[in-house]
Amino acid sequence: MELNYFLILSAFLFCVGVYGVLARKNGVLVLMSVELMLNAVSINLIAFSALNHSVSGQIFALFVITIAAAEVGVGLAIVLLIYRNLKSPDLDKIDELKG
Amino acid sequence: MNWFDDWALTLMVFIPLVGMALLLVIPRAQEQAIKWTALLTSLVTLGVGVGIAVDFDYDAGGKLQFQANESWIDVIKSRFHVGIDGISLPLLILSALVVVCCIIYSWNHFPEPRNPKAFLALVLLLEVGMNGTFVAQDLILFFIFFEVVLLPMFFMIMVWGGPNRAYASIKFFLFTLFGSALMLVGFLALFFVSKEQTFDIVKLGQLGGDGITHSTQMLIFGGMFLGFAIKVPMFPFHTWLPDAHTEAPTVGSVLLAAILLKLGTYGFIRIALPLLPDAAADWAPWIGLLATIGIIYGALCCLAQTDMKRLIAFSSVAHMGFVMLGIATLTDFGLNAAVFGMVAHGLITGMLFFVAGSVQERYETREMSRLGGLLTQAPKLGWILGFTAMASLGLPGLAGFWGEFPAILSAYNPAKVIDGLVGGSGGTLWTFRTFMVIAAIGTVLAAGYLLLMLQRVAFGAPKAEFENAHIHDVHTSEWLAWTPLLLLIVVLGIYPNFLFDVTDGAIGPISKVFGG
Amino acid sequence: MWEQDVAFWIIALAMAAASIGVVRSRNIVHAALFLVVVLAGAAALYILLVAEFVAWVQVLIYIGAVVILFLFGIMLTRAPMGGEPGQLDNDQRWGAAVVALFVLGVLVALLVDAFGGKNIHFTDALVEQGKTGTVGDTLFRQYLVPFEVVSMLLLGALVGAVVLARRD
Amino acid sequence: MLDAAWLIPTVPAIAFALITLFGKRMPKHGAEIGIAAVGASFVMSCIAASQWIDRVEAATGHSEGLGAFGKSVFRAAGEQGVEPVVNTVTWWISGGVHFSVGTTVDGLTVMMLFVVTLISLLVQIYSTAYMHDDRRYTWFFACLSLFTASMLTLVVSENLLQLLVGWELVGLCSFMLIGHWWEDLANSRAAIKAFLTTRVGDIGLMIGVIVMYFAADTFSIVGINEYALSSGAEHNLLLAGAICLFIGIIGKSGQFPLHTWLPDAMAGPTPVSALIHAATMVVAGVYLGARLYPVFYEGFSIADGGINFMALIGGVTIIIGAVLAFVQRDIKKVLAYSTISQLGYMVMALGVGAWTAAVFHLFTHAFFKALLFLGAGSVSHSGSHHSFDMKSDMGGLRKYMPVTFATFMIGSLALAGIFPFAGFWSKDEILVTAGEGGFEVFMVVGLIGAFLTAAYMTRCVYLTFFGEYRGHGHPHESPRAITVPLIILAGFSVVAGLINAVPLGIEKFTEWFEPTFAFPHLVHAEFDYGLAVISVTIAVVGIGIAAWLWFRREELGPFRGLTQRNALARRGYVFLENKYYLDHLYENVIVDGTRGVVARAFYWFDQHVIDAFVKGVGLVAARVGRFSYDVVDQKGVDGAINALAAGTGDAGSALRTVQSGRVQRYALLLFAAVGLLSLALYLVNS
Repeated sequence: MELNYFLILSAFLFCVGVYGVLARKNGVLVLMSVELMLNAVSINLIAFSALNHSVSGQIFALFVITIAAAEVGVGLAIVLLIYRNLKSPDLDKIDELKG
Repeated sequence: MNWFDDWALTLMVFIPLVGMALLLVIPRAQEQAIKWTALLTSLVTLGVGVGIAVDFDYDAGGKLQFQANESWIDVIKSRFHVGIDGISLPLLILSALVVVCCIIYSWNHFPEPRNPKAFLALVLLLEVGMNGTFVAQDLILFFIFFEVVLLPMFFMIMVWGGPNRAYASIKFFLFTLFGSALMLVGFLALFFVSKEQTFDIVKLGQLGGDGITHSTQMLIFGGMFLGFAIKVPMFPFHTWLPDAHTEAPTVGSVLLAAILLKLGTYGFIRIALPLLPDAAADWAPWIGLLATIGIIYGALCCLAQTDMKRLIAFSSVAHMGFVMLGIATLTDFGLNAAVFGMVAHGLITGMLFFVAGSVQERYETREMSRLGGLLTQAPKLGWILGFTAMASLGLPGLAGFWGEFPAILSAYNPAKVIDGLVGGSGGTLWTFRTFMVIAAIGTVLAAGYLLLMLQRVAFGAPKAEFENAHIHDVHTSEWLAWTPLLLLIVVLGIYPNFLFDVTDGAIGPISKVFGG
Repeated sequence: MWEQDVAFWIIALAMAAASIGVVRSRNIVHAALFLVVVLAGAAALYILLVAEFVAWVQVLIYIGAVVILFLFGIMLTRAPMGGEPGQLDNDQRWGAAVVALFVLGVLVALLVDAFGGKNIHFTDALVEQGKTGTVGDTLFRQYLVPFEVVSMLLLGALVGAVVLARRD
Repeated sequence: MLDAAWLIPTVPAIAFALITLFGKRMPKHGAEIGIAAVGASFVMSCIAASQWIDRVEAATGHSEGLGAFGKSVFRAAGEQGVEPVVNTVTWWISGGVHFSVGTTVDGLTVMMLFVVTLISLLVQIYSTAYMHDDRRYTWFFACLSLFTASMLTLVVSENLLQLLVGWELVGLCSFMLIGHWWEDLANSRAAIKAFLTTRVGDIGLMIGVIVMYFAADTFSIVGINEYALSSGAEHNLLLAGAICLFIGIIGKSGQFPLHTWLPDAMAGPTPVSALIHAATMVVAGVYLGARLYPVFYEGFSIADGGINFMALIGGVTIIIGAVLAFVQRDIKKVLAYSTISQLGYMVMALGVGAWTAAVFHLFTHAFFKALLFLGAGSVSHSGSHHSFDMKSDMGGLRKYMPVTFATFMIGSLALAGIFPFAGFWSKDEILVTAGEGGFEVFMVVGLIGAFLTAAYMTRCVYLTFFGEYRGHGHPHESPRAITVPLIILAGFSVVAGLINAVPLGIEKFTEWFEPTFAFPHLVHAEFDYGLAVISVTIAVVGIGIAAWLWFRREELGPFRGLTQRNALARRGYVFLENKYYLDHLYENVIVDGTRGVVARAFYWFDQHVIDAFVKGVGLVAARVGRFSYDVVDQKGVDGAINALAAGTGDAGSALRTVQSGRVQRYALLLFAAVGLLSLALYLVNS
C-alpha cells in the first residue's frame, strides 16, 4: 500500500485541526481540534512504524495518546476556569495581553 | 592526579555555570547567601585554576596539557576538545582571578538597580564564556564561548549601565556580533577548504593552511581579522569601546577591559596566526600599521577627554595597539610581549576602572574638571590611582613596561617572511622601524594623558562643591579586591620571568613557522 | 490487496467528512460525536496497519475517556447547542481557512515529493510486531524511563487539573 | 663586596617598603629607617670602592693605597686591563634567549656608588631638620629611599635594560618629589613637565637601547662596549645608536634644548633639588655617556677631532645656562641654571674625548653643587622665612649665618673654578684635554663659561649675603642637622679635586676609576700651567667685574637703567626673561597644540567620521528593518490593521496592533509563518 495514502490523510486531518484551532471560538471545540491534530500525528507514526518495521512508532503513538489525555484534562480545567470567570467559554474574550 | 588532569579544564569552565544555576534557585531576598555562593563558586574556580598552575608542566609549555577530547556534535565533526598551553594558562588564571576580585568589589556596592542575584549570575555566566574561550581547542567550541560572553555583558550594560546605556549596549552587541559573524564564516570556510575537514585547532594548526590557495587564505584571514580586531578593538573598529566602557557599571568595565578585550588578541595568537601562516605574513604589515595608528590615535583621543572613564577606555585602544604591534611582528619577542601585554593590561586597566568606579561612587561624577584633590580627601585611593597610572604608562619595574618595551623592541626586527608596506620584502625593516619610532612616541603621549588625569583628579585642592563632602578612603572590600592585582603588577614588573617563562615555550612553535 | 485499499478509502472518506464536521458543526454535541467518528476511523486505520494494541488503546482511551470528558466539559460550560451559524466561530474564519489550505498544500507537496512511491509491505514480521506482547516488551524494556516520565506527567496533569478546576 | 653589589641598592629599596608600611608608627616617623639604610649602603659602597682600588693596584703592580702620592702607571695601547666584576641571574626569557639582571662593578661604578650614597646620606640627615614640620614627612623619606635605591640600581646595572629601569624609576621619584607639595597646582605642573620632558628624551634612549641590542646582540653593557670597539662593528649602527642614546642624555641631564624642566623642578623641596637635581639624577645622563663611552667614541668619531653632536650640545648648554643664571631672582633657579651649565661641561667633556675629566667633574660638581643647594636651603630655612627670592627677602645674611655663609662661599669658589678648590682641577682638566684633542673651539667655550660662572655666582653671593637685610623674618643660624652636612660637603669641595691633581703627580682618579677593559685608549693631556693661569685669571676677572658692578652700584651711572633706555638691551633682557622662548614653544605650541588642537581634531574625527560611519550603518540597517516590517510584513500579512501602522511608521503602535492579546491571532500568524517557511525551505531545497 502506498505510504502517502496515510500521510496525506493525516496531513488533511492536521490542517482541518489547524483550521479548527484558528477559527473556533469555543474552548472545548478548540481542544477537539487539537485532538484532530494529535490524531493526525499518531496516524503518521503508525504508518512509518509499518513502513520501517519498527515498533518504536507504535510506542510513540501510545505516548501521544497518553499525553493527549492529560492535555484534555488540563485543557478542560482551564476552559472551565475561563467559563467560571468570564461566564463564557469563548476564547476571544480573553485579551489581557493586548498591547 | 590523573583524574584532575582529565577534568580540571572542564571544571574550570563549568563550575561557574553550576554556581550560576545555584544562584538562580536561591530566593532574591537572601542576599548574603547569594553573595557567598557566587564568591565561593568563583573561589573554587580560581582554586582549580591554581591547581592547574601547580600541576602544569612548565618544561613543556608548548605542549597542550590537561587535554580532554570528547565527541560533542558529531554531525558537524565538532568535538569538545579543551586543553591549555603556556599562552592560555596565564590568561585563564587572570580571568578566574579578576572574576573573584569583581565579586569581592561589588560586595557592598551593587550598581542601581541592585539585584545582586541577577548581577552575580551574569558575572558567573561571563566567566563561563571567558574561561571556555581560553581553553577551547575546537573552532566551534571557541566560537560558542566567544559568543557566550556577549549576552551577559550586554545585559550588564543594558540594565546596570549609565544614562546612555541602551545605545551603548546595543552598539556593543551589534558591533561585536557583526565581527563574529564574519569570523564564523571564516571558520566554516576553513572547515570546508582544509584538507581534513575538521574544526580541531590543533589539527588545523598542524596543517597550517596546507592546500588552501593563497587568495582563499587571505579572505578567510580577513574574516577572522574582522572578528578579532573588533573585539581587541583595533583602530578603526574601536568606536563601540568608549561608549560601552563609559556606560557599563564598574565591574562590567573591569571585566570588559581585563578579559574580554583579550579574547580578540588571544584569537589572533591561538587561531589566526598558526592556522593561516601565509596569510598572516601578508596581513602583518597592515595589522602593524593599524596597531601603530591605534597607539597614537588612542593617545590623542585620550588627551581630548574630560570624562575619566572614557579616557581610560581610549587608553585601552592605545595599549592594545602595542599588543597588536607585537603580534604583527610575528617574532618570539613580539608574541611574548603581546601575551605579557595582555596580562599586564588586564591587571592595570582593570585596576584603573576599579579606581574610576570608586571615584565615581564617591563623587558621583567622572568629569575631571569637577574633580580634584583626591589625594587630600582619600589619600590611599589617590595613591592607588597614581600607582596604577604609573604602571599604565609603562614605567619600568611595573608590569606595563614588559608589554610595551619588548613589543617596541620586536618591531626593530620583524619576521623575515613579512613584506613591507612599500618596497616589498626589502621595505619590511623600514616599515616596522617606522612603526617602532611612532610607538615609542606613543609612550610619551601615554605619560601625558595619564599624568594629566592624575593631576586633574588627584592633585590640587578639592573643588568647592566637594570641599565638605565626606569622602571615605578605600573600603575593606576594595582592599581585598585590589590587593592581588596591585601585588601582581609589582611582582610581574620586578621579575617578568614569572610570565615570560610560561609563555615562551608556547610561543616558540608559533613563531617558528615564520622563521622567528 | 485490493480489500485493504477499499477499506482504507472508506475509512479515509469517513474520517475526512467527520473531521470537517468537527470543525464546522453548529451544534457542539454533534461536533463531539463527529470526533468519535474520526477517532474510531483512526483506530480502524491502526488495525489496517496491523497495530492492534494501539488501536484498542485508541478506542479505550480516546473514545472511552477523552470524548466523555469533552461531553462533560460541554455540559459544564453550558455550550449552546444549535443556533446561529457562526456562533461558535470567531472573526478570523476566512484567514484560518486560507492558512489551513495553504499549509495543507505545502504539506502535500512536500509529502509527495519526499515519500512518493514508497510502499508499506505487509509481512509476517509486521504482524508479529503489532502484537500486544511485542509492544509491551518494547515499552517496558526500551522505553521504561519515558514511560515512567509520562506517568509522572499524567500525575502532574491530574493534580493541575484538580487545582485549576476546584472551586474555592 | 664587589660580588655582592646587589645589596647596595636593595637595602634602600627595602627601607622604602618599610617606611611606607610602618614609617608613621616609628618614633622618628620613618627617618631613622631611611638614614640607617642609606648609611649601610654608604658603608658597603666604601668597602666596594676600597676593594676595587685594591684590585686595580694589585693589577698595576703597586699598592701604596690612598695616602701615597706616587706617579701612576697606566696601561699601554692595546693592552687589556682590569675586568669589571659582573654577576647576573636570569631576568626573563624570550625566544629561548635568556636576559639577565645583575651588577657590573668597575671604577666608574664604585665612584658613583660613593657619591650617590654619601650625598643621599647627608641629604637625609639634612632633611630631618629641613622638612621637620612637613605634612608628608614620612612619605618624603620613603621617596628619598626609593630614589636612592633606583639611582643605585641604575649605577650598578649590568645591562641597558636594567639601566633603563633605574633610569625611569629615578624619573618617577623626581616626579613625586618635585610634586611633593601637590596641593599647589604649579608644583604638580612642574612635576609633570619634568617627567614628560625627560620622557621625550627617553624615546631616544629606548630606541638607542633597541638599536644597540640588535647591533651587539646583547643588552650587556660590557658586551656592547666590546662590540663598539670590535672591528666588526658597523659604524652606521653605532652612529644611530649613539644619537638615540644621546637624546636620552639630553633629556635626563638637562641639555639644550630639553633643559627647560630643570629650573621648574626647583618647585620641589630643597634637599630634593640638592640630591636629585644637582648631584645625582641629572648626572645619570652623563653617567650613561661615560658608561657606554665606546659607543659614543666610535659612533661620533671623537678621535678625529673637529665638531661633533655631543660636544656641540654640551657647549651650547654651557653658555645658554650660564647666561640665564644672570636674570634670576630666585636663588635656586640661579643654581639650577648653573647646574645646566655645569652638566654642559660634562657632556662637552665627553664629546671632546675627555672621559676622565668629565667623570671627575661629575665627582667634584656633585659635592659643591649639593653644598650650594643645601646652603640655599639653609638660607631659606633660617634666614629668609622660606623664601628663595634673593632680591626681596635676602641680603646681608653673612652676619646672621656665618657657617652657612662660609660653606656657601667655598661652594661658590669651587664652582667658579678658583685654585685650589675642587672645581678648578676638574674644569681645568676638561679645558686642557679639549685643547689638546683638537677641539680648540670648545676650549674657548669652556673659558667663556668659566667667566660667566664666576660672574653669576658673585651676583648670587652678593645678593644673598652682602648688603642690607631686605627680608621680614628673624634670621639666625640653622640647626646642626643642617650645618654639619654643609661642613662635610664643604670639606669635600676643598679637597676632592686633589685626588687628580696632575701637577702634583697625583692621578689617582684616573688610575682607579677610568675603565681599562673594553675602553678606547684615551690620550691624557699634560697639565698646562699657562691654561690653568688663564682660566683662573678669567674666573677672577669675572668675580671682579661682577663684584664691582654690585658693590659699587652708585658709581654705575652709565649702566643703570640700561634696559629702560636702550631698545636692544631691553629686547635682550626680555628674551632672557622668557628663557629664549623655549618654554613658550614647548608649552604653548607643542603641548597645548597637541592637547588642544590635535587631540580635539582626532577626537572629532573619531566621533564624527568613524563613529558616524558606524552609526550610519546601524541607521541604514534599522531603516531597512523598519521598511521591511512596515511594508512587507504589515501590508502583506496583516493589511487590514496596517492602516494605523503604515501612516505613522511608529514601531510601537505598529507592534501594538499585532499584539491583539488573542491567542488565536498569534496562532494564525504562527501557522502562516510555518507554512511560508516550509514553502521557502521546500523551494530552496528542490
